[in-house]
Amino acid sequence: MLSGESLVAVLVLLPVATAAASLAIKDERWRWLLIILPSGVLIAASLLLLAQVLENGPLTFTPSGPWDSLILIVELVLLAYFVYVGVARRHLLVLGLGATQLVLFALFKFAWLPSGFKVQPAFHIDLLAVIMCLVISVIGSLIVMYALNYMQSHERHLKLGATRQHVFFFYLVGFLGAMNGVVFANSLLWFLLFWGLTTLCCYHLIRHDLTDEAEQSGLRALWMNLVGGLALVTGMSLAYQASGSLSLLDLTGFGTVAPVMLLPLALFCFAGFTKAAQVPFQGWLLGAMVAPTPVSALLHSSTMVKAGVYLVLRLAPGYEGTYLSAGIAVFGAFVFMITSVLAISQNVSKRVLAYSTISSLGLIICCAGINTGLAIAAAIALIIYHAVVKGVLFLAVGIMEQSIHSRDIEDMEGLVTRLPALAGMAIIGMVVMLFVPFGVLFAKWAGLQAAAAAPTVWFSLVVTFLVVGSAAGIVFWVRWIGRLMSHTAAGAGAPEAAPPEAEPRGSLSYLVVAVLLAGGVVLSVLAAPLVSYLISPAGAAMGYNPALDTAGWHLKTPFGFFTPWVLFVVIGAALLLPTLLVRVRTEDIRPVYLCGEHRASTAGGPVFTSLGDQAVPLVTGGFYWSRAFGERSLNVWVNGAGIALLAALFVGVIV
Amino acid sequence: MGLISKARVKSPWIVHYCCSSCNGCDIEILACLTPYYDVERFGILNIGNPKHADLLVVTGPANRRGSRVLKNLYEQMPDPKLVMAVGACAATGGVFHNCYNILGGVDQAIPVDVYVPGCAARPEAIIDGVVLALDKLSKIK
Amino acid sequence: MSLTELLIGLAALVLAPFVGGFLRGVDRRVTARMQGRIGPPVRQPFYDFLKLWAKALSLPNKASLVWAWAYLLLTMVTVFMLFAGQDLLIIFFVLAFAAACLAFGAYSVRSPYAHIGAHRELLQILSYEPILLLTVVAIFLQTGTFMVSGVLEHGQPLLLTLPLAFVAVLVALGIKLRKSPFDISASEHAHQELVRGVYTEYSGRTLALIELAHWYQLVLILAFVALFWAQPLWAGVLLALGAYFLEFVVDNVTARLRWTWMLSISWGKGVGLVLLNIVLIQFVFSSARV
Amino acid sequence: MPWMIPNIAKNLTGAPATRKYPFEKRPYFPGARGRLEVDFLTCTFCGLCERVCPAQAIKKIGDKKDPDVTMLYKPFACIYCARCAEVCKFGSIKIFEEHTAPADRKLTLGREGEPVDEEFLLNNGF
Amino acid sequence: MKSVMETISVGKGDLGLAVQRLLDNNSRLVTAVCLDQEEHFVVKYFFHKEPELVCLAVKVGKDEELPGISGLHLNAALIENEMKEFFGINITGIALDFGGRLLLSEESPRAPLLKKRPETQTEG
Amino acid sequence: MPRMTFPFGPQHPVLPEAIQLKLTVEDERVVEVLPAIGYMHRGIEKAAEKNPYLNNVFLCERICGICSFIHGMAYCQTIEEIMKVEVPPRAEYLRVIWSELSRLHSHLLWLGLLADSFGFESLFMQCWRVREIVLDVLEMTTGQRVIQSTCVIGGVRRDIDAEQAARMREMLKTLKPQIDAVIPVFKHDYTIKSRTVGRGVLPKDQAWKLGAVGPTLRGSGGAWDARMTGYAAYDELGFEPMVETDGDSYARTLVRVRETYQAYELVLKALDRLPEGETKVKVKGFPNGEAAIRVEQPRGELFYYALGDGTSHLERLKVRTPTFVNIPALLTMLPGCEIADVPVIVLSIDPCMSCTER
Repeated sequence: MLSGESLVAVLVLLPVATAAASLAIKDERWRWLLIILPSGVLIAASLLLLAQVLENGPLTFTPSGPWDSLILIVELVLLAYFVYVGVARRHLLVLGLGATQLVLFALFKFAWLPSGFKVQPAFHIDLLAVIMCLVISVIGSLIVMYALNYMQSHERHLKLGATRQHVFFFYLVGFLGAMNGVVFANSLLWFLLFWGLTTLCCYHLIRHDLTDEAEQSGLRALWMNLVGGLALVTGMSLAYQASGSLSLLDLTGFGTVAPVMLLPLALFCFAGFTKAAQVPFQGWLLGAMVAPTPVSALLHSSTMVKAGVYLVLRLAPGYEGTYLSAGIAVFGAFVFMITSVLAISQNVSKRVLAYSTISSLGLIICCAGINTGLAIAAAIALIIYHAVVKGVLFLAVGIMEQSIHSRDIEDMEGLVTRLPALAGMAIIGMVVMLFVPFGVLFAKWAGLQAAAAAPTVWFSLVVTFLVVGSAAGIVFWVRWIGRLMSHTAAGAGAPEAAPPEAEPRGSLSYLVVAVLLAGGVVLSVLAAPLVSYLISPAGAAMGYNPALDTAGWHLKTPFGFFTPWVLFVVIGAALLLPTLLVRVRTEDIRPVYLCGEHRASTAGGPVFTSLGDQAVPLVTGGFYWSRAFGERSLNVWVNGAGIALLAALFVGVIV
Repeated sequence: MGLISKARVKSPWIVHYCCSSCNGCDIEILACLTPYYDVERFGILNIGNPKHADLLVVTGPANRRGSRVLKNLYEQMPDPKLVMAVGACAATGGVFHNCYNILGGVDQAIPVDVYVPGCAARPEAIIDGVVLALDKLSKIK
Repeated sequence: MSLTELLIGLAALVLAPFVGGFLRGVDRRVTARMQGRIGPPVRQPFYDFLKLWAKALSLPNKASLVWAWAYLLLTMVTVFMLFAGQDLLIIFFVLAFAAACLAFGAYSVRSPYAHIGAHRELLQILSYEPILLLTVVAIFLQTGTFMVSGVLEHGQPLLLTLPLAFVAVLVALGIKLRKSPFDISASEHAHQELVRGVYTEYSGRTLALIELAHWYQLVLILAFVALFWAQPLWAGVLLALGAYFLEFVVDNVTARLRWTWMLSISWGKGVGLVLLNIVLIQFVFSSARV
Repeated sequence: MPWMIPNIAKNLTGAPATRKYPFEKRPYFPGARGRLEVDFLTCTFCGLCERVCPAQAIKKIGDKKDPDVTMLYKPFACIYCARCAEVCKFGSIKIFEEHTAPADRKLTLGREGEPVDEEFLLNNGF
Repeated sequence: MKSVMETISVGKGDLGLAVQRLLDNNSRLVTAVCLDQEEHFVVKYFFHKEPELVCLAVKVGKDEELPGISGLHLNAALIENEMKEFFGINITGIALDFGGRLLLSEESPRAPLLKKRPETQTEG
Repeated sequence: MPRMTFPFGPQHPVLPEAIQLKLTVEDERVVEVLPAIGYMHRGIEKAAEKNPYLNNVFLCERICGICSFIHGMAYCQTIEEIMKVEVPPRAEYLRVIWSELSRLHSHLLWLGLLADSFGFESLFMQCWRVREIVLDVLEMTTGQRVIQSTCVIGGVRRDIDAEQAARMREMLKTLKPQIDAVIPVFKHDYTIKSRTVGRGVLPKDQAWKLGAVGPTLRGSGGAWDARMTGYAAYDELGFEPMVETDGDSYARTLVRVRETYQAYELVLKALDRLPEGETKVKVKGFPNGEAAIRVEQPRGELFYYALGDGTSHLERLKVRTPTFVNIPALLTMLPGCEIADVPVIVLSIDPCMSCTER
């Protein structure tokens, strides 16, 4: 069996190597081989690492060799590159932030830190890191595989002269390595590099299509993430000044943090917020939608944004019981609510997904802020389930977009008849996202209980935000499912329905979606073992008391009790009973009620008789209540409130 | 009488369509729902949606557009269903018998089960008509 | 879950439709009397149900059948769970799923009225869900548990410390029972703009299923109201019936309002009241906190 | 909102306004225009009523002198305006205060108020 | 009370001007009545001119065009549609033209209010 | 923004009559309304040419069953004007009584329907319950509840004797407190005001330009009521039009509320001043000539035009009903409102399609 160290090396370096290779190889068939094989290896390695950590406890080591110098050089180059981008694109914000960060980092590294300063250990891999690694490696690899099909049709659709796929896969696969680095690193210096690398990959992936919009969105993502980077560097300097250490382990010693460390912790969390696209930094994630779908999927479900919440969660023991913790809880809950509300007014599928992602991340951050054993368990569960389900949804939407050439939810009306398999998967995915007894809701349940039992005085606000946000979530998901389902049944005498649109080829893409979806459902059914074997121990490893009891496949908190399988049985019955009990004949299918003026529907849908006995096709567009929930009317308030909350956070920490 | 037919008789939901009537019978039908006559005593609800209704109450003669709507409504009602034509013009065209846009009674468009005479039909007559219709309904197996 | 709880839950599943149907009958009767009419017999809802059940099948599509069944079964689960003393949060999550199933059924057909009804149903969920969940949290603060069984064991009547939350629950009750100022998604009396909104496309047996689900829901929501005075139980039942009667009165003295108004009252006043109540508990009745 | 409360309180405490129609029949006001009957003993078959009837609900079949002459009256076409009773010089047309009963087919009444088959009469030379 | 009605005959071309003058005088179109008089139509526009009625009578040949006044007074649109439909009179420039399907349906007789209807019509 | 286009009617529970509005909405907001009428068209104008002119009274009464008496009266007045018939004063007063009773029942009916359109079921029931008393009065005095058939050319067919008048006064006395009980609900109820105030605003100049009549015009501040011309006995009874200035659904409701009281007062006044004498003069000959008259229906100004050529059949009968000219106003009121307001605004002009389409 491979040693833990070598597994870590594989998980971090293999993607980087693969990425480098993919840059060189432009032949399509070789690329497939080149991508699929390492992906398999990555998945296997992450599973092996899990086994190792479960067996032996956290893995802590520092690789031998001149790695520190290498890291330093790459970091400096990276920062210089950001400055270069700022200059080349004439983007003052990027330039300013990049330059400041470069100067600050150089000052810190060369002026303040004693030369030869080493952080021991460089890597600390506990169960939380492994869970993240699993999410990154498994889901990330699946998304990369999906991208193989996707990018082919994407480029065919764009009618590009020369393929740019090799560049795409360079960043895409490299991203996975950087992410694994982020979750493994213990040394903040190393952490900073991997962090910066994700920013770089993100920037290039977003601007991949090189359109004006893509460039703009890429730059926006870059400067917002640079704000986070700057916060990170500042926090590092402060942390070093206060404690003389740059090890995450030292920062997060449970309950041992001196008040003076709160400010660096707050800065780190702030960096996490920017990465997780929390209000008011939601702009970059929304803009990231211009990128090809695998990018959005990767950014949203498994990597990038998850790096942000990972950092907040990782630091949670550090600020447990402080003002900062309460502030983070309120902030996260607020983001959860407000982005759910904003999502109600969106009719672009990817924007809905983006808002829902931000909202879920807000919930995770809120749980981290509540900072009890139950809350941390909820947060970890959310990371897992959200990654799987959001992956399904993004990838499904990606295929839809390629086949109906629109990402508007309105154009997805009645997709169940046109792309039955895909629409079915998307619908199930959304149900898994939204309703009991599936995993995401179980996590929400635990989170809400944790919030209600939270030790801070601000919990009432947190709970209120949570309940309103979860209600808003129901609205936009259910409506979307409704749009997908809305169709006209072919009754007796009705003309043949429109021929189903040819589903785009790309069996690998479908397979990936199906596998992920199956994963989501299976993990929901297996919630109890998942909690007892993975989530509770992960929390315990961070120093929290396990709060979830899973005896007999129930999930039990100190205050509540949840039996998922009963509900699974009921849902199964609901699907089965009608088919068993009722036989529907075609003549039982009646036309829809149109005030007595319906006509035999055409292939385009129901038709009614109107003005001057003319046939008028029925139009059933969805409602988005954009006057009430729209970005235009809310954005100012949302951003203002976000900034105010963050300001309150910092003011409170400093004072 | 089985439980099901009893339930049918006890719960006729009506949908009302005004097919070029003069409104006289329509307001009398509405008056049946109101406190003085209160047909909800018999379980009658003005449900307003053909898909939920058992009894289609038509006022006024069948004109050309109206008969098309009537056919549609009738077709949308699930079995067992009944049609009640209220007023002289719904039965035969009444005073409008010689209007060019009138086809005649409602039975020109759809089968009618009960005719209620009168111009305008009194609420009492309408209630009698409903009772007659329910009698017919109880015989449907 | 103990065997007793299981048996009580199962008994509730059997009895709830009878109680719910009877209460609906009382509702129609009392409403009629408030309008100066005699009204239908109290057993009228059962006739309606049987009649609908025996109607010939007529569907807009096959999917609506599945959703109608899902609506009923999930609602039944909530009733079972409440009477078996389960977790209140889960009960309301399942209830939301059930409500969404009703909307799914309406969405699955391309029918304008059903769609508008479903959209508005979502707004109703958006309105009452926060109130109910937040009230559950308030109950938790008083009893230290989310389990109904635990709430029942709590000695002190909740109403005394949660009066504001109770008022908010009455708002949610009005929305959930589809009573007048809030009856925007279905317009029960059907004389308004939506031709029964979400129900437009259901008919016959599927409509009967939905009616049955409503009876279950009525029992569920009244049982939840009864929790506010759980001991002695008869006081809770009286409280629930009183609240139910209050809904008749409100139904009969108000016009139906628009969705913006509903949202502003449920978020602004309803959620605000519960929040105020929670804050009160926290700072004023803090000694009562377990 | 409170403005309706007195009304419903009054309704709830008082007796319902409902006239229990099929069980308790309220007498019609004198002079109400309801069921119509033709008295053939006094009728002279002048045909005036047929001419003034706006709905053509009364029809004379056969010639005045013909022994088989009869009046057909269609209660389901009649608009109960009582114009015929007004113009009848012999008082042969009587208006009763109760309404005509509903039926499941459209009757045509002949002599003695018996239902007749209008098609049959018309096709048999009347 | 017996209404005193002033009737003014105007030519087809002067109609718009006359109507405009009345409208400037704060009058309101009550309705227009079309009369089928064998060889030609007479269209009578009734205006409410506080508190009396004013009638503008226009003579139009059976196959002549009559310029519509709905541009001046939107209220006239439905009235003109109806006249066009009932008489087959050719009114041009109606603000909202139903094309003969305002009140009559496809199977209804064409121009039913003409005294002598065209042969092709179906009997009502 | 996504749109929804769907039919509102002809069969729709909120519309008592068949009319279709083709609605296009964005979210809940109505952006386009197109009316499709013709569901109620019978062809009465042609039938009136086919019938003898005396029979047309009964046909015209059935143009609209709600204000049937006023239609019959308008037809009679038109023919009387052509034939220069002097109607006896008692008949004129009786006509006023019955047409005001019609208005009373029509307005109460409308108030009920309005309540129903925003789901205020108990108020609907209450209004219609009050209205039953008016119908009882009508049945007692005319023999029919809704289609009275008492007006004939030359006068009226039935008289109100002293006993009936006494009973009528008694019944009307019980009516007053009942009206008083429902009216404040319309005037003051918060929920009703929030559904009507500011909904479907029609400014005064626009109302006039679009040719609106009746309460639609008067709700917008236009002081025109055909009763001001003083037909029948109105000039002797004294008459002031009821005018509100806000132009929204609430103002139109208030106009009708005030007219309800006014109609009530007018009935009692006419009953008090009822002159003795004949109720009918005999009419001989055939109409020759033309006449145009206007009377006030509950819905607004009703216009009748008749042309007789000296035969028993009229050459032309033209009926222009108030709803016909209120439709353009309705179409300008609807865009911009919410779906929930559509029934309220449509009802606020008190549409009578069977009048409109004849």
